[in-house]
Amino acid sequence: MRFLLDAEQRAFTGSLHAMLSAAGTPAVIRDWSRGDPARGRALWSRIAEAGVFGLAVPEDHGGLGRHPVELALAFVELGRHAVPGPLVETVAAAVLLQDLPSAKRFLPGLVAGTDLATVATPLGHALTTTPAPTEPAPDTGPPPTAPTRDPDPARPRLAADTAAARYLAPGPDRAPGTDPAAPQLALDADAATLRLVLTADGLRVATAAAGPPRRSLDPARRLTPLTPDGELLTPDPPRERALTWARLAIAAQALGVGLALLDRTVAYVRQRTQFGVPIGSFQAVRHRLADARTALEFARPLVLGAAVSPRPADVAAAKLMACEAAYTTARAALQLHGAIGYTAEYDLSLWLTKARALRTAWGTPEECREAVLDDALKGHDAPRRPAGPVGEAGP
Amino acid sequence: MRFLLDAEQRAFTGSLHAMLSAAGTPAVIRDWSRGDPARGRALWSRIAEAGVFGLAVPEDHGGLGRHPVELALAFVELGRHAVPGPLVETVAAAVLLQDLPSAKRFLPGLVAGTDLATVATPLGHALTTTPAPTEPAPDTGPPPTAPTRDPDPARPRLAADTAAARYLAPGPDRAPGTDPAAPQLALDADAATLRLVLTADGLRVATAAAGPPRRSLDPARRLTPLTPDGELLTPDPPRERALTWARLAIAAQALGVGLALLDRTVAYVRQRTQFGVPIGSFQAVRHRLADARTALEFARPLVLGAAVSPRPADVAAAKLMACEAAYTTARAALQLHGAIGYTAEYDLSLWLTKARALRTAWGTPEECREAVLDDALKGHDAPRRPAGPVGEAGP
Amino acid sequence: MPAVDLSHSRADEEFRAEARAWLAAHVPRTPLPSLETAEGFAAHRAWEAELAADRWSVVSWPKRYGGRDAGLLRWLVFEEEYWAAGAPGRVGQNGISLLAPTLFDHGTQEQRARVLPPMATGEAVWAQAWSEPEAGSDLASLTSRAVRTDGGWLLRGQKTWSSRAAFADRAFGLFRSDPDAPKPHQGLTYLMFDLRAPGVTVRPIGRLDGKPAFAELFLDDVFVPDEDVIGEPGRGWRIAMSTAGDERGLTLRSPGRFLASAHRLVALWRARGCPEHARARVADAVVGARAYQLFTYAAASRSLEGEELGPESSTNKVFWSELDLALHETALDLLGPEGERADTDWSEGYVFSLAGPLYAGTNEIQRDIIAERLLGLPKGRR
Amino acid sequence: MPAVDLSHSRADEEFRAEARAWLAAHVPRTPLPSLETAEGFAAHRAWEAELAADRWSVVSWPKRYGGRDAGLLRWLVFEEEYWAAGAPGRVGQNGISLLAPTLFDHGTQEQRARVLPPMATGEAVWAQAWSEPEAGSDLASLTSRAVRTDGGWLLRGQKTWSSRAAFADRAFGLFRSDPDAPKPHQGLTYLMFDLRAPGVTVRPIGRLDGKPAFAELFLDDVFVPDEDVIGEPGRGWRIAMSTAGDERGLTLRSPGRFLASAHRLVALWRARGCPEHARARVADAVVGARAYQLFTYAAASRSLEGEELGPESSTNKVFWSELDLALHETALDLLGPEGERADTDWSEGYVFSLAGPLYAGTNEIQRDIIAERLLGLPKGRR
Repeated sequence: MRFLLDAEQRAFTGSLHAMLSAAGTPAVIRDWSRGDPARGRALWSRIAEAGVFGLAVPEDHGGLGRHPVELALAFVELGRHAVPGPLVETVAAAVLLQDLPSAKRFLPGLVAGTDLATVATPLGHALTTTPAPTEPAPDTGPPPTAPTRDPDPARPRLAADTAAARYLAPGPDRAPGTDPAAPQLALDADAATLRLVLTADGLRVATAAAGPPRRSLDPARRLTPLTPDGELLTPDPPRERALTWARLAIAAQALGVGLALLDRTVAYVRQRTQFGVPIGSFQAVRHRLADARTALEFARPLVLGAAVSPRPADVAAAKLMACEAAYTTARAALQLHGAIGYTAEYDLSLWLTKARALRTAWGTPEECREAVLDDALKGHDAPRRPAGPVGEAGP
Repeated sequence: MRFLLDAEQRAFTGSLHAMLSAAGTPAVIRDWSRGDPARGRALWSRIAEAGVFGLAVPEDHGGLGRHPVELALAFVELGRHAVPGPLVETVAAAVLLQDLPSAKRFLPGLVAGTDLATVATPLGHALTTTPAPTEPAPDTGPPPTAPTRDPDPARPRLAADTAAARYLAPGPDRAPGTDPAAPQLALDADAATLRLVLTADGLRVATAAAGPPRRSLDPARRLTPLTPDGELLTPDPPRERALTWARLAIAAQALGVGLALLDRTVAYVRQRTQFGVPIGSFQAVRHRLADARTALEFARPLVLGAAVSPRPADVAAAKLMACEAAYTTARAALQLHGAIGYTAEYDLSLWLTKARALRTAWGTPEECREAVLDDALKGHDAPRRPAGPVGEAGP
Repeated sequence: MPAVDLSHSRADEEFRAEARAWLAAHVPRTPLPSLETAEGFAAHRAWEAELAADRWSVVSWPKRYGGRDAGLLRWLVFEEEYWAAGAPGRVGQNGISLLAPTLFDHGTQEQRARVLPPMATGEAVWAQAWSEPEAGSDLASLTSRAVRTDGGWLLRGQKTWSSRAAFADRAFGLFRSDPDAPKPHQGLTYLMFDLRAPGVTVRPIGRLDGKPAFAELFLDDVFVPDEDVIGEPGRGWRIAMSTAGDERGLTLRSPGRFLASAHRLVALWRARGCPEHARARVADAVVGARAYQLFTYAAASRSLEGEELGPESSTNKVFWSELDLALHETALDLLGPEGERADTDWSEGYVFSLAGPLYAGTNEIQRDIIAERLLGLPKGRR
Repeated sequence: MPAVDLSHSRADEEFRAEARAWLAAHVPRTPLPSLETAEGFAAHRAWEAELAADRWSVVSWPKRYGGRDAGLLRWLVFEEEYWAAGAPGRVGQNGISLLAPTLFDHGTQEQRARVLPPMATGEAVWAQAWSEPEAGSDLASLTSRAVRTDGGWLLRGQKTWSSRAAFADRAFGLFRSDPDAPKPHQGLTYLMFDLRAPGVTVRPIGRLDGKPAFAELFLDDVFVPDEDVIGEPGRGWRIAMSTAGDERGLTLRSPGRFLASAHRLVALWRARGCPEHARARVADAVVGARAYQLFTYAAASRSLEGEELGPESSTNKVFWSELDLALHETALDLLGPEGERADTDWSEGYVFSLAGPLYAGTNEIQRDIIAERLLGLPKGRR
């Protein structure tokens, strides 16, 4: 038991942070939002050079082996700098593809950063129309270290598997009011070089974007319709494992977004004055930021813990709490900046809007809670004693 | 349209407030909590003399006619002074009894304050075991003034009726884990002189308390078991109308509790100093009390509005919001008083504990929300246009 | 005994029926484009003209300026019907609810006759020009100047967060005319000016979703004739603060808006299959909108009997802004992943609602006012 | 590469298994009466003795005082097992987690040998005596005196909110020994005294549910021999503040408690038919307890490598106190009208959880500390 980063890990995140700081991401993001991915692609290459995408790919496909902890650390930095592009989707694609015979066609390009992949996600609830499987989804692969939470390693992991399977294969009755025939939206499919769609019959390629991007509340997220008009890569993709990795990555990304929002807001309230004093000296401001700090401070170990042992329920918990903490921080950041924070031209907006968008990407809060509770209930023995007082010390 | 009290109403509440202030209710409450109702009974008589119970009783039974507005105003004052006893239950009893042939046996004593009534309420979900009726429950009687909210007076009022009927006749499957054979608990049945129980077969008398009181988190509420061992008064009591009046009374009472908690806390933080200044000068304290004030300020018109036109859904909304505002205020009051507020001997505790208990008496928040939404859905035409931007002015 | 009466008079109900019938016949069947775009601004301006043609644009004004002499209660009735009908947002709102009351109280007969009729028809759309880059919630620290010149004043300086200014015609605001006045609240003058006058540069500012909902105004010796000064020069602060202050607290956001929003939220909830996770929040939105309506009726009743409302408008502001935001957050949560899309009416409303706690005095300022003026707590250093 | 490791060592897992087995055999089958009653206090004292008989009462202490020399991680494992087993509350907690670490750091060998063994067995139960009526969150303003006398000190004054004091044996706290010290933090002395000594009057105080969870102490020239002074006279503030400050932030409330509470909450939710209205809050309690566990493991790992934790204990305090309260409010809501009953374990836990945000430094104070020391915000006038 040593729940601390080592020197190598700190050096890795430090160098990523330095590289991204020097890259001046706000200008890159604004280009990307306008549909000009040139600078974004260049930055993407540098991120790939740093090894980020290789952390989700086995060594025999040119990757570094699966390293969810380092991947999560990297995504915290990507979120902290609001890097645009289908980052999470590229990780999900790497996981979806890596057991295929054709994996070597795709994975080296993803690892090298010459290819960007996207996957049609359940935006619009139109991912697939197959009913939820009743059997457990494929295993997530052996966790890098033994899980510690569950004293009974033989306990079946059906619960979260089922919730996850439901998520990636929503039934037609799942989201009333949506159009099952609507084209599936994928993040940045216009810029991606590899476009995947999860369909009822498996995993397919889309040869091109099926239309112009729809606007997201986060302008850097270009939601682009895809039609699965290409090759069927496999009838049985590892949906659940891909979901787990995607949620882990997005949880880390959201944490990074929240940390950046907090840092920027702390800096702002220290220098902004009203009524003759820095607004950071007002107790209402101080306490609101203290609450944001607390929320982020407790989301962080959940993210890292989920990376150490990526059980679906733990990953869902991390996704839930990191996204909620980031959104809480975004609301505080907007309120404490006032009108300037409400403007698109002020860079804060690049993080504010992302915090909102990530909350529902790859699983809404309710879907994550469902995974958590399915697991808690399935793993639930009757309490060893019906009840007992919990607290006694103090006050 | 004149949503304002008149001079007579103000004088009524003013004189009630003055009488209750002079009565020194904290000592009365402490006696009552210990099982000594003598001073409580004396105060009860004075409340009856002021005409409070007559406001729920028709004139031909010695009452003043049904005046829900004045009744609500009176209950705000009773809550403000944390008057103990089965106040709400006596109102509910008066409503349950007033259409019976035997009404004149009971009502004059309730109006005069010589009798205190209690009704076994769904504490422990053991009120009755009859399934919910599928037909509308009896009418609530003509509202004193025409309702203004619903432009279509012909709209059926089934929705909330049904929710209310469910509430007063919970089915056996409604609360898993509870014992349907448990004795029914009634507030202050030990002190009451008229004990009623709503059973599957109607409204019955209980001849005596069936055991010693169970402790409530509010020591002034003595939850006493009753067995319906006496006369069957009617097979078809007006359950719903009684529920509506009880919820209106308890909403008003909770509002009064909240207002008193706010007043006491404002007074405390003005005189209590820490770090050399009154704690009421700290912004965190000021803002928390401002939020409590806002919550109470908006609960007040809901309570008064529900009294003007006691539709079940409006009464449920008032009960919900008044109780939530009172609890919010109680939490703020406890936090801002610190340890002293946490002690039973400090009078604040008499209001703090009542705010918690009233939240679930005569309908939990969820049950009230259900009544609100049943009504909103039933009354719901498709919007005249599917959607349109709501706001445009400012910022 | 029932002196408390929530029913409307027969005349008011007839007024309601007339409004409802007109709206049913005239409200566009498809939503107009966002009024924060050039195309939408023009469409909304045309809608103002359509309203005005049948005297529905400014019902509370005197008839001679295009209104119907409707009192406060009747205005509330109109708003209920207006928003329930799904009618378009009001591009003329800044002028109608902020400038017009000032002109009624402090303007000259000539100003009213000249300014109000084109405001009522949408021919002239007004922007407000209060804030400055270094004066957010602290209006007394304004530094933009009005310098005396022959027959008028020259405006110099910068205004910001000027809503509607990207596409509007004229603007109104406070300018410092006497920098030597002993206190910062003194020496300010209330002026109207043309956004297309020489010396005015309008730089649109995009809000979070990129739409130019407001603008920066750069003023370089912009000439304003004396006839466009409201009230006495140097008395602008008092004029701005006093004008119909009570009523403004009530009319900034009418209950009809939130009743309609709550109604739409219930419809959305039903369309999505009444998901349980949102039940409590949908119910709370319904209850909150009703509470806001009744609170407003109570305040209007007091106002009609001559009571001053004052700091109650601060509880009002905190309540509606939080209600509006919670309501829209609930809607986006009901939409799930689709809530991310920027091209829905709900997301437009959400972005708008995010500004509620920020503008017209931040909610932090409002809570300070509630604490000091309603609760009597000691003045803190905030 | 995986240097981050959440698995416990084999030795720690063996320790866990041993603890679990012992607890399974010894935890009373029916809950003990509330320890805030005379009967319950006695029963809990007996339980301390039973724990101590097999060296489970103070696992982190050295063996010679009755412990097992368990490190921080092993203590966390013990706590997980202890609360998961539904074992009774710890009546000795004040002494074990507050006084004992002070004695380890600042006491004499003689004091440790004399004081610790009976603390470990429950033979001596300790109350804390910090607060005074006029010094709540502001401990530096203490006024109770310690006056020098032959061979010791005479205590005079009043203490309050002394938890456990209604039934405990001894108490510890700070007293002003030098009223002329230049600063209020100076001139305080850390003392232990007997609650049955001549001159001590104990007045029990009922908490919200009436149970005497704490007491007022009136001290009228209570003699304390020099041997019961901890550290140097006049240095009490520094001793109280410094002692194992880091670790105390971690050990005030162990994650095991909240994991067990969340587990019970899920069981309650299931027993009630998994009502949808509570789903989100039940899930958030599960997630919050897990977050608190992992946060604590991270902090413990840093502490074991010699890092100072300092103000992080403030985020810790805010988080667990709000988690505990939310968890119990959810439980009462699941109980519906039955939640009103005071005679359930959930209501006992609820009343206890209400004190969380108040004691050990109110959450307002903690937020000020977070703002100043973790975020570097300017010191406000609060």
